[in-house]
Amino acid sequence: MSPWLLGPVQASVALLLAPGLVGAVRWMKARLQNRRGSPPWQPYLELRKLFAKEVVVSNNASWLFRAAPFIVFGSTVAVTLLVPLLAVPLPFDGAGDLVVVVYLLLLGTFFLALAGLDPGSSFGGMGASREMTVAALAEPTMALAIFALAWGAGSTNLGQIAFRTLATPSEALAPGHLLAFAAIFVVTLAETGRLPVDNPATHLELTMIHEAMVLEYSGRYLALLEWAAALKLLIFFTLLGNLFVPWGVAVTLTPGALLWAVFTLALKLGALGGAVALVETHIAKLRLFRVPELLSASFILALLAVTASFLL
Amino acid sequence: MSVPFLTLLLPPLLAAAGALVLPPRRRAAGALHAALGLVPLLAALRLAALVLDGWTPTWGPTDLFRVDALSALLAGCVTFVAALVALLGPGFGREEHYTPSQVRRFRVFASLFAFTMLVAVTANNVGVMWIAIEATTIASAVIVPLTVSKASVEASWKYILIGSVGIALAFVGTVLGYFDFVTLVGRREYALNWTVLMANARVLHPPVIELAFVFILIGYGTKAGLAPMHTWLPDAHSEAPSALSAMMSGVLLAVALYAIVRWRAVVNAAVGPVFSDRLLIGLGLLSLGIAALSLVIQRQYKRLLAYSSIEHTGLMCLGLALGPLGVFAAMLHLVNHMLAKSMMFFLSGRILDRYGSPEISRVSGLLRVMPWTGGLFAAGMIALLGLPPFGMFLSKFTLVRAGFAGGQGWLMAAVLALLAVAFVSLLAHLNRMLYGAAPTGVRQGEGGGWGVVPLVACAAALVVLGLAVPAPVMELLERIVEIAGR
Amino acid sequence: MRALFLLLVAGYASGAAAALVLGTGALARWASALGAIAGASAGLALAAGACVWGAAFSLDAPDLLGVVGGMAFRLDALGAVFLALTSLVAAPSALYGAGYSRAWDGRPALRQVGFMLNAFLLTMSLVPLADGTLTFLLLWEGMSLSSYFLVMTDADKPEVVSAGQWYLAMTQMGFACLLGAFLLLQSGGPGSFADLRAAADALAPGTRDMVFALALIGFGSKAGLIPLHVWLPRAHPAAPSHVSALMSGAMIKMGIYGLLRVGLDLLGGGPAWWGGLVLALGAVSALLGVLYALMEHDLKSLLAYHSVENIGLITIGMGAGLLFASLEMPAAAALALVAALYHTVNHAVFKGLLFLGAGAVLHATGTRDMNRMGGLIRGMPWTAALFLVGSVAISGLPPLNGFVSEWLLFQSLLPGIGAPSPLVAVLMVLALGMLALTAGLCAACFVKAFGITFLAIPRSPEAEHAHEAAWSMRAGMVVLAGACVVLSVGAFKIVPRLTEVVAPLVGLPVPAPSFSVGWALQTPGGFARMSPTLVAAGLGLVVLAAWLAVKTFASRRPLRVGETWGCGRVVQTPRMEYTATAFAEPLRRIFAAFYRPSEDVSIDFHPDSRYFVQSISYHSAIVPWFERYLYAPVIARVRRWSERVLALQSGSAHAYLTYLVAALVLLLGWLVVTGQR
Amino acid sequence: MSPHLVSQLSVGGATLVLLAGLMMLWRRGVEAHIKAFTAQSVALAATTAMVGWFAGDWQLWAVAALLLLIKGIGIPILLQRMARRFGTERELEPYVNTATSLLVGGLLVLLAYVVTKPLVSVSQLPTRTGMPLAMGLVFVSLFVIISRKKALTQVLGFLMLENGIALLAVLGAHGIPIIVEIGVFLDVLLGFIVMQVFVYQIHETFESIDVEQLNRLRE
Repeated sequence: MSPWLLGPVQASVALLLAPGLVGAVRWMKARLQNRRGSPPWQPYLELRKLFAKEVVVSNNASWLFRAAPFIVFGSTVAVTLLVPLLAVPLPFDGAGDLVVVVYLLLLGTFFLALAGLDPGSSFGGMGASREMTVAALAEPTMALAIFALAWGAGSTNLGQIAFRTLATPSEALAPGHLLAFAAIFVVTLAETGRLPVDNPATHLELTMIHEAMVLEYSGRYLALLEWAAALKLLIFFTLLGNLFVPWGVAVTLTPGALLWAVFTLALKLGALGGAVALVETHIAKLRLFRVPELLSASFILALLAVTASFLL
Repeated sequence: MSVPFLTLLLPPLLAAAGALVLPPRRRAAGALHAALGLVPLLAALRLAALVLDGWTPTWGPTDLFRVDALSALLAGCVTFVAALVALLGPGFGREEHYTPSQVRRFRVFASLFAFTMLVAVTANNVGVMWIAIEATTIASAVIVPLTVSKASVEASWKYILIGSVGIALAFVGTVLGYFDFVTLVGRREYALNWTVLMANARVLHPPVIELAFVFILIGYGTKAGLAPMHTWLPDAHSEAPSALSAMMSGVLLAVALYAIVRWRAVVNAAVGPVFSDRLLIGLGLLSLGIAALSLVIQRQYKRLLAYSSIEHTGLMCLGLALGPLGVFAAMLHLVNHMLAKSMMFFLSGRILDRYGSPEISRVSGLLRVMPWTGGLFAAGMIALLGLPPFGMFLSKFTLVRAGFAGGQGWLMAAVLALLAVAFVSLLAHLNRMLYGAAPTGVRQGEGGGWGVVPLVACAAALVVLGLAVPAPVMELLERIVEIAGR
Repeated sequence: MRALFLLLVAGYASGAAAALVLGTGALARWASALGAIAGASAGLALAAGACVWGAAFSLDAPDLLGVVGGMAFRLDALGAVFLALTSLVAAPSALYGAGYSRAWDGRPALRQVGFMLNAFLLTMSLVPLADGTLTFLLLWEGMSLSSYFLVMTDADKPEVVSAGQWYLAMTQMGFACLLGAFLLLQSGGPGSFADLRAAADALAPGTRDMVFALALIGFGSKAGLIPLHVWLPRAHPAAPSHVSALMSGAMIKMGIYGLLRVGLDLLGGGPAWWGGLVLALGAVSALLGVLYALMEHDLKSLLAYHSVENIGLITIGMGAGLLFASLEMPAAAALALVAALYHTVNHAVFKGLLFLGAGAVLHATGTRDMNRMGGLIRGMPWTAALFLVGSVAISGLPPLNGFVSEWLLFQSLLPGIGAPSPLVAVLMVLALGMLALTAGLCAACFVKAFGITFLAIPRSPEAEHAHEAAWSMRAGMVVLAGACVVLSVGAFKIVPRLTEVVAPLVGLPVPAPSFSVGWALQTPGGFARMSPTLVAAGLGLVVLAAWLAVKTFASRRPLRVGETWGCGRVVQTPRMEYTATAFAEPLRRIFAAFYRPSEDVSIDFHPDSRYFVQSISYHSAIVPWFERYLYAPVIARVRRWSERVLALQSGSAHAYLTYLVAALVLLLGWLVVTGQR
Repeated sequence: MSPHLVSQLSVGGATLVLLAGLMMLWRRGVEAHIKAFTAQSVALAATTAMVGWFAGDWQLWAVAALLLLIKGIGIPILLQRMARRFGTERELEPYVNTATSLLVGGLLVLLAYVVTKPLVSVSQLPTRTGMPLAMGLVFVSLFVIISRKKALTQVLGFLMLENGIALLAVLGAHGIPIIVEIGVFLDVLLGFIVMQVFVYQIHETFESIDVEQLNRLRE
């Protein structure tokens, strides 16, 4: 299979897996809380329903309200082309590196926040304000974590990082890598709106950040946004998985290697999803003004990661 | 050779006599006065042309009068401001509130004032120069209290007292200089001639000439408004009629500085520049400091301009001590300051007539009330602040350059800091007058419109000096550096 | 080339003359605008000539200002970049100005704006060409003075006058330092830059440091680096919008040009602490700039503080460049300087666009306060879309040019982490953290700026009836928005050009290593590759594909418009919306240690019962650190000295005479004492 | 006239002039001041005549005559008229009481001696010994102007200052060229007349000639 075909394949695999991942995490959390919970494939049904439903748009909203879902969804899908989902010699490795990934996600958050503000409801305003605050505070951690990784691997391009960790397994257990892993894990919780920062399950005004922005959406726009959110979760898990523990990622583009890559990817996503489910069942939601402490803790982790990576 | 001198010195006397005889209110008297004011300006230009052709015209017994480059420049300045005063002084503007007798008194003594300054500047004999400068104090003191009030009487008393005491000390210096010369060469009729003193300077005794220069510096420094002898200047300039303060601030300070430059040349020839430089830098920096800090809190705009004169005189005095390039910058600054300050005082005269109050807080919206006067006032402000395109930018730049070239880095740092303080305070005060809404009850419109035309000429001259100094002026300044710059 | 130079001068001069002569109507406005545009395009052509085709240009005019050695002009690669930048912002601003200055029709202020704008553009375009101390300083002062008059156009408002005074005072302080720096460097010799370069090597290290320190203060105050930035958030909002665009876009860049010219070209680099200091100042300016911007709810002062932030980013790049040059890492230094130059050009373009947008909003609604705007996207669709482009660009988000230069900045800091001395590494890591935080906060700030101003429900009648800007204003903005896209997509062509500009400064061989391979940018040693072209294309493709997919597969039921959901209350009023202050409230609370906010809430209850509230007024203010703890004490001390000196003028004649006699006695005493030896 | 005798006489004359100056510090009444000034002018004229006779220079004779005429007779008459006009005002306590004034006067004369040391060593003229006394008078008259509150007394102090300088010129260089001499006389006379006019004006506007009240112009 030619490398240029790998891009769309990776994108479609990601699109297929994402709702399942969210469903699986919800299902695992329910099981941990002794509830039956909805089946893992529930999100697929929701998406199908939403795509068919009628769209209701607020009279205050402008064209931006209708364009934002496409930009958010598009930027997240574009990221999947850059992230080493299945195979390492990525076709678009020259086009973008880890910094581009972070900033594409920030572009998505930017337009989501604007869309939240547009209908003019106080929920949207609150959600946008809090989302941008969290995103802004998460930026320095991501930057330092990237450079801790990049310094070890000699390049910020994701394919190169994964390839280097594959080539020298001892790198994986270097303190720099572990600290970077922890830092990015905390940022994942913050960015994808998981529990300690934001409660994905409820619509309670006080606690919701991500939900507040998509409150006004309905029909196919809501479907796109939900899908994009699920995709974002998948991307972060892939970063955690394939950059730090890249075994199982296909090195040659043979169908057998790719199938094996998909299987190992599913395994990793399951493991990380279980970890998140565990975290969410044991930790209550932090008050908004305690979130910066969490993020500064992750910043310190990233700082240590950078110092560890260039000291050793 | 006597014609240029006569056309230079006689007209002011004739003007004084004419003003005495003719009734001041009649237009003919005013026109005659103005005409007689312009003649010496042409004579001065003629003399400058002669000097540029290599002549140094002399006249009178034991060549009492001699015009070299320095004298020509100062004569030009004096006659220019005298012409302005003749044109714009009391007795012309429609909003005149001077009585005919006051106008007559002003014209007589203003002409005498101009005459004495011209004599001081063209006299070769140092004694006659002293007499002329003493006479300037007397002539100007009479018309400081033109409108008698408690403040103007007080100002005039302090002016005459401090001025006379200061000048007396200068005479002590002159006598000591003469004494030093006589003990070496014996009594000669032309002994007090500057040229003779310069020729025999190397022979003079250092301790005596240094003592003489201290007295000279304190004496003429009082007339030049150098600190700590400057205290009479703010009072005199703010209480005197604006035309007179323009003359005093513009040229009287320059004439006193001229005297110091003359004696400095003699002392440098005798003892070398180090002694006089140290004194000039000390006094210059002190004047700059006191004036700059005094500008910060000021309530009246004429006092503000007076302190600004002290600041610029201090700067010029400092410039003299920074080697040949410094003297060049100081002389250029002298011409620029004369133009800018006399223009500003004439404008403040018009503002005082229109707004009726000398307080800065009572004057606002000047650009709206009197657009031309306001515009020129703003131009004058920018010139005094030393911003391009006006001449002061160039002279300040050259002065600071001379300072750095002479290795006086830290001195120049102090000067720049003080100039910055003066800059901010002058800007703040004058901006409060230019902008904002016009107070109620103040008549809008320009009033005596053509009265502004000569001032526009001043501003234009400043711009010319700012962008490309004309060749003759350059030549004149270079000649001066040869005379006084060593 | 000489013809282009003369065309540049003639263009601006004719624009200025037209503004003066042709009265105060539309004719005058358009004539001066066309003159300015002609001058700007000549400038652009001149710069392109020097930058792209490498044609040298130099002109000596010894008779002009003969008294002090005459004026000299020379255009080299570094000057060409800044000339291009100035002209690139000048043309659209002038076009925009033609429409915008209709507000002054029939008033003398129009003449002042027209004349001063052309004078300002002329002096600013010639500053990068100056090749002698006096030429540079004269043009520098001319630029400051003409921009002062532009700031003072509507000077009947007292805060505009005080802004003007702050501005001119600060510029004058900066000029005094520059004067000191250049004259120390010249130390008596001739004034042309070539002589300065020769003299620089002979200078003692102490003097070189002094020259650099003075130049840093002088140029830093013009660029708006913390703590010399206080004039910027006062002067920019006070100036007409197209002037603020020029000041923010091009004028403060002259500070950067000056630092590069003196720091690298004339002095030829220096010890490591130069770069470290500049880097630290840049990082602090970036972070504090964005923090102050977050708290602003006046649109133009928000943009002004963002200028401080972006200047901070540029200075980080420059500081890193200086540091690497002193640590003998020429490739890394070149990359850092290329990043700085690229961000300078980018900032000129998108900040110009944002200020023009803010001007259009001010023109339409008559207010700058964001809490009284809202919903302008309906009344002003063009301006909203263009302001959005500017916001995305300034926040450094991918498809546009802001992202490219911020990516370069990130990558240029990276080699520093591996630098030999640990202090440099720590500095780089901290700068990196502050850079990332600044980028994040900048995105948050512009969500607030765009969202509160253009989206949701109009908060005041003026916002409701806002009308679209005139076509000339929109044309100006469209040009700049286009430039944003071109600068992003064409990055792989522009970066090599900038590298050629920077190479001689850091001592790289002339065929400098180009940091671009095919369509992608590549950092030295192949450390990181990114192709803005591909990212933009890919993003566009994917969004289009998503839109098509949804259009074909999803239901084609018509869109229904309904009421915004509000938990069942009756009507949606603007007071229920988030305001700018509310949006920034979480960040104010998080950074409370820095802001130290003071909030006072006054509630007046309904007369007959304490449980019903008639009105609540909420006012919060943050501590202006620099004004209160740096400038106020200095001013207070100068006033105290002044009072003490004025006590000398006590009014008593006897005291005055005592001063005179005391001076005499002191001098005589000094004479006698020195006489002894 | 042997040089020795001349130096004796010149020192004597200079001492007389200086003593008249010190009288101003000692006495308080205005009439006493005017009498002291007149005596001083006469002594000065005598000294000038003596030096003129010794140097055989007719110009000095003319100067002596002029001195006697103007400063000996003319100005005292005007001063008397002014004193009668303002004499009624009560006597004002000067800044410095008499004892300290005299002490300061003495110190100033000492300073004059130190300052004029190089002058005396340089000059060969027999009259050089009187020069420190002349310089002493200059300093004393400066002190008078500073310490006395009445405008009239300040004018007298100024006139004494002029006398001191004239004496210095005569003793140091046997007088300055005649043109300058006449000019100086003219200046002094005009200066005095203008000061007199101002004193009348001060009296008119302030109802007293106490310079203390002239402190309206501050800052």
